[in-house]
Amino acid sequence: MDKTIGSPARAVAGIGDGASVMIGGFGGAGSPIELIHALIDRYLATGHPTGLTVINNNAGNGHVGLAALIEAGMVRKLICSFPRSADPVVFTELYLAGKIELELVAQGTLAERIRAGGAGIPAFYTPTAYGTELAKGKQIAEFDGRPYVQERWLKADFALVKAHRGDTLGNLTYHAAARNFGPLMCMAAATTIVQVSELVAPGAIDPEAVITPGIFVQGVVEVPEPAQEEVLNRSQARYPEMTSCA
Amino acid sequence: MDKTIGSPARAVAGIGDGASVMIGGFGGAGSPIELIHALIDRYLATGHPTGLTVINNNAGNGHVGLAALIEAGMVRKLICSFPRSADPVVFTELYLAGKIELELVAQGTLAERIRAGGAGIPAFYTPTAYGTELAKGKQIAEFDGRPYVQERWLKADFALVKAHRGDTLGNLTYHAAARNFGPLMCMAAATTIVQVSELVAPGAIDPEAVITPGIFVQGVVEVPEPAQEEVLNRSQARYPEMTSCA
Amino acid sequence: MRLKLSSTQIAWRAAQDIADGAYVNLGIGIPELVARFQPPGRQAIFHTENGILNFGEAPAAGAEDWDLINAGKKAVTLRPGAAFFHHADSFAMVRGGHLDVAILGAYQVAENGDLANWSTGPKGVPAVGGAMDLVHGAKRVAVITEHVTREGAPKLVERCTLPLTGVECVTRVYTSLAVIDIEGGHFMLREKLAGLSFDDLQAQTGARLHLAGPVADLTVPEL
Amino acid sequence: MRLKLSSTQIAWRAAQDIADGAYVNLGIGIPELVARFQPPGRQAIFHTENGILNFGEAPAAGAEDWDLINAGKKAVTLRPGAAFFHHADSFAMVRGGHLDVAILGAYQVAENGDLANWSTGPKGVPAVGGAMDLVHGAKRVAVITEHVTREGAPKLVERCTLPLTGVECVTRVYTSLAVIDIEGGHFMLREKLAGLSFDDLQAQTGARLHLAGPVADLTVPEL
Repeated sequence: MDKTIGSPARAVAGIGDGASVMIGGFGGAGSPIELIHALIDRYLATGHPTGLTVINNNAGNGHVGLAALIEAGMVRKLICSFPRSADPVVFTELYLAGKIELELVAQGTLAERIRAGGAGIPAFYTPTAYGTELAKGKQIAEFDGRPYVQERWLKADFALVKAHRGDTLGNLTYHAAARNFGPLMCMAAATTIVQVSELVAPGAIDPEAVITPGIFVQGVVEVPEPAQEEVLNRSQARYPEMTSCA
Repeated sequence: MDKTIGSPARAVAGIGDGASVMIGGFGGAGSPIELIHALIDRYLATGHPTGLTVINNNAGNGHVGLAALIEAGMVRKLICSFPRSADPVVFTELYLAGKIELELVAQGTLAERIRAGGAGIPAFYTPTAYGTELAKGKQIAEFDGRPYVQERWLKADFALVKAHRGDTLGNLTYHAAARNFGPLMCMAAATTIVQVSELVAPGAIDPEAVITPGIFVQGVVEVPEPAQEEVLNRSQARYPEMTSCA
Repeated sequence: MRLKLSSTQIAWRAAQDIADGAYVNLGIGIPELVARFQPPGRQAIFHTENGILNFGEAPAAGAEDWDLINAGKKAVTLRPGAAFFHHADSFAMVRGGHLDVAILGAYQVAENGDLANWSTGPKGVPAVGGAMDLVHGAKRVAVITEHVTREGAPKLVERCTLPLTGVECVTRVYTSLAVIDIEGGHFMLREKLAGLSFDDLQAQTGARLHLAGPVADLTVPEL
Repeated sequence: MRLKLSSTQIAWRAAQDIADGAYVNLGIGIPELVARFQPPGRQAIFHTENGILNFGEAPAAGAEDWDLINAGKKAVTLRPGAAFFHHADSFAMVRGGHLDVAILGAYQVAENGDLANWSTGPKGVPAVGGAMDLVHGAKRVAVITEHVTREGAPKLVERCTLPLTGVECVTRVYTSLAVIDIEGGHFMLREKLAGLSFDDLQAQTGARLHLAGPVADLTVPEL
């Protein structure tokens, strides 16, 4: 069995209108730029997919990657913890115009909800957000004399994740703090597509060093020397010029 | 800051009567034999600690390690998923005589309860054990049309864990399937004591390869060439002869 | 015309239904034999709940690493592309629905898919291990079992009388006499030994066997 | 006699309370400055919620690895003994009670320990990040803040009027004028600038300041 996919374009070909899509990354670290741009390419060529629900920690920065996806008008709803950035103009304008929906989730709760989705835990309790606006409408329960908020799992149809090395079975390692939400999103999506800087044969990754075991991954596409969102933004890149490797 | 402790005897010196103690290992893989034997040494010398609640996947095997701890009469209650082994005579006799209490927990639920204890999640829902004897008295809730059992976190006063390499800050790696419950128990105990085969300086473990970050570890003791429970049992070792390295 | 299949032959039959690349957890004991009989050209990836994906056969005697064991505490080896992980991640794979197949043994299976395989009653020391987790989450939960107990009592029943492992979780049963699916609260007979009449099989089964189309012969090689 | 401390000086004062070997999370902005002022002989271990323990100072300009950043998206370096982990493990450290200290900024702090620091109201784009998690779990949650707003309104109040980040979570407040503990629903004054009278300080504080023993002078170096 070989989970390799030949190009970012083919890797994202199955994402349909209205799909929920987890996108890895915290700020620019771990953002799968080439997969996102391949998705925009497809939308510009075919009009699909649209009406996406995107789960990411942020709301994009500048005019590449997630920001470009939002700018293209493909995103109906964003689930995130921190929709601010150095250059948040794309999301901010759409949000203030009421053209994009926002579900704000505390960062740790977002991470735990995604893990719960991947681990078959439909709900859990957390102290986070108790007594705040973000707990409104949620069930409160007391354990050992302290109040907690019930939170539900979060799953998605797809996950788009950037890893460092991957083998053809989908075993992954990450680079530094680009790991962030990647291993969790791989667990929580029905179809997880990962771009790796280096694709290797099974056995090339030490079993002790595997961060995401291949069982959580459905497709792997090699993108050597991938773009880095922060670097792109510092050079003021914009999506159409910054072509994907599709 | 240096978390190194000079000997297993000193490492377990703070464990008092009635303490709850998580002990790593799945069968013989990952069982911290030297820490356990140091604890028995202390009990035989001082009469303490006694009345322990032990959390482990199993109930010991033969007459070394956890089985010897039970045989010494130090354990009041065992929380585990599978109290059977090739040679379960120690636990079996005490249990059938009503001299040790057993809380039986499904293995995945045991793991998740320990993780929850470490992660500040007081309760979660799982499909495991729904409709079975092990769900008796537990709250049932329905999510998306399916019934789930509410399970509570599990914490302990101490964790005794065997790792492979450790640095003086408590960062750990494990060996093969000896990893099992170790990383979870490190998270869930107020005081986590780890025996490592090799103690190294900070920086000697690749930050990408750390399995347990040092924040979860309070004490590290080097035990070069540690005993392996399965190997001991195959040579029919018994605790008093199999001396600890204290 | 054989009287019944051996455990090894039941395991062989179960192995024929496992797709190439499937993620599979095999219960301790007879289900473990399934790994030996993967059809040519297919390679499943085996999961053991104590923290390994893609483990392989037992090592040569004397070459064991007793930290490299499966859930049955037997020494194993690794295949290329293996991974280690801790117990919570391992059971995230189980309960999160990431396994394609889990194959377990059984004391009793009921026509609604209930499974009893962990306790024969209040005597002795109870032990559950990972069975209650494994019956939830795997996309397909199958059972390998003798069709009747040593005393001749049916193991496929209307309602389990022994303590349950899981509720409505089993979807296919491979027995020493037949292959039976569980659908809509019924035992659906798919295959039976050629020399065995439907009535004979029904007589050894504790709940009604249903038919939906022709019943194939259950054929396995000598093993 | 200074009128008030600079942000850098408040950060210096907060740094004096951090023990050697403490695990510390510093909020984005002013709290980040605390890392610069660890007293000689002490070395805290800094946690950033995006998945690093034991990170160090910023790299030289041009030497940044933009995958090696802190929660404020600033490039950092690693110290010996650093570790990477994913977001769920990172917040397990936070909510599981493993951090010794979290230091955050504030819009308002109430005398019962309530904190408001994430939203100034319904206008604009709301963003919460990890603040709501950080106020739970750390053994000590401290705040660094100006004593009053730019307009002169108290930031230490009886009850927060802005949307809450957390309930009864703050235990110590370092302001531009004073160091105040929160105990039993009261602001307990511990230190104040030497040139400032108690009455002057009380006049700039939106809830009653309590005394328990002598009040020390809040002294900091020129920075």
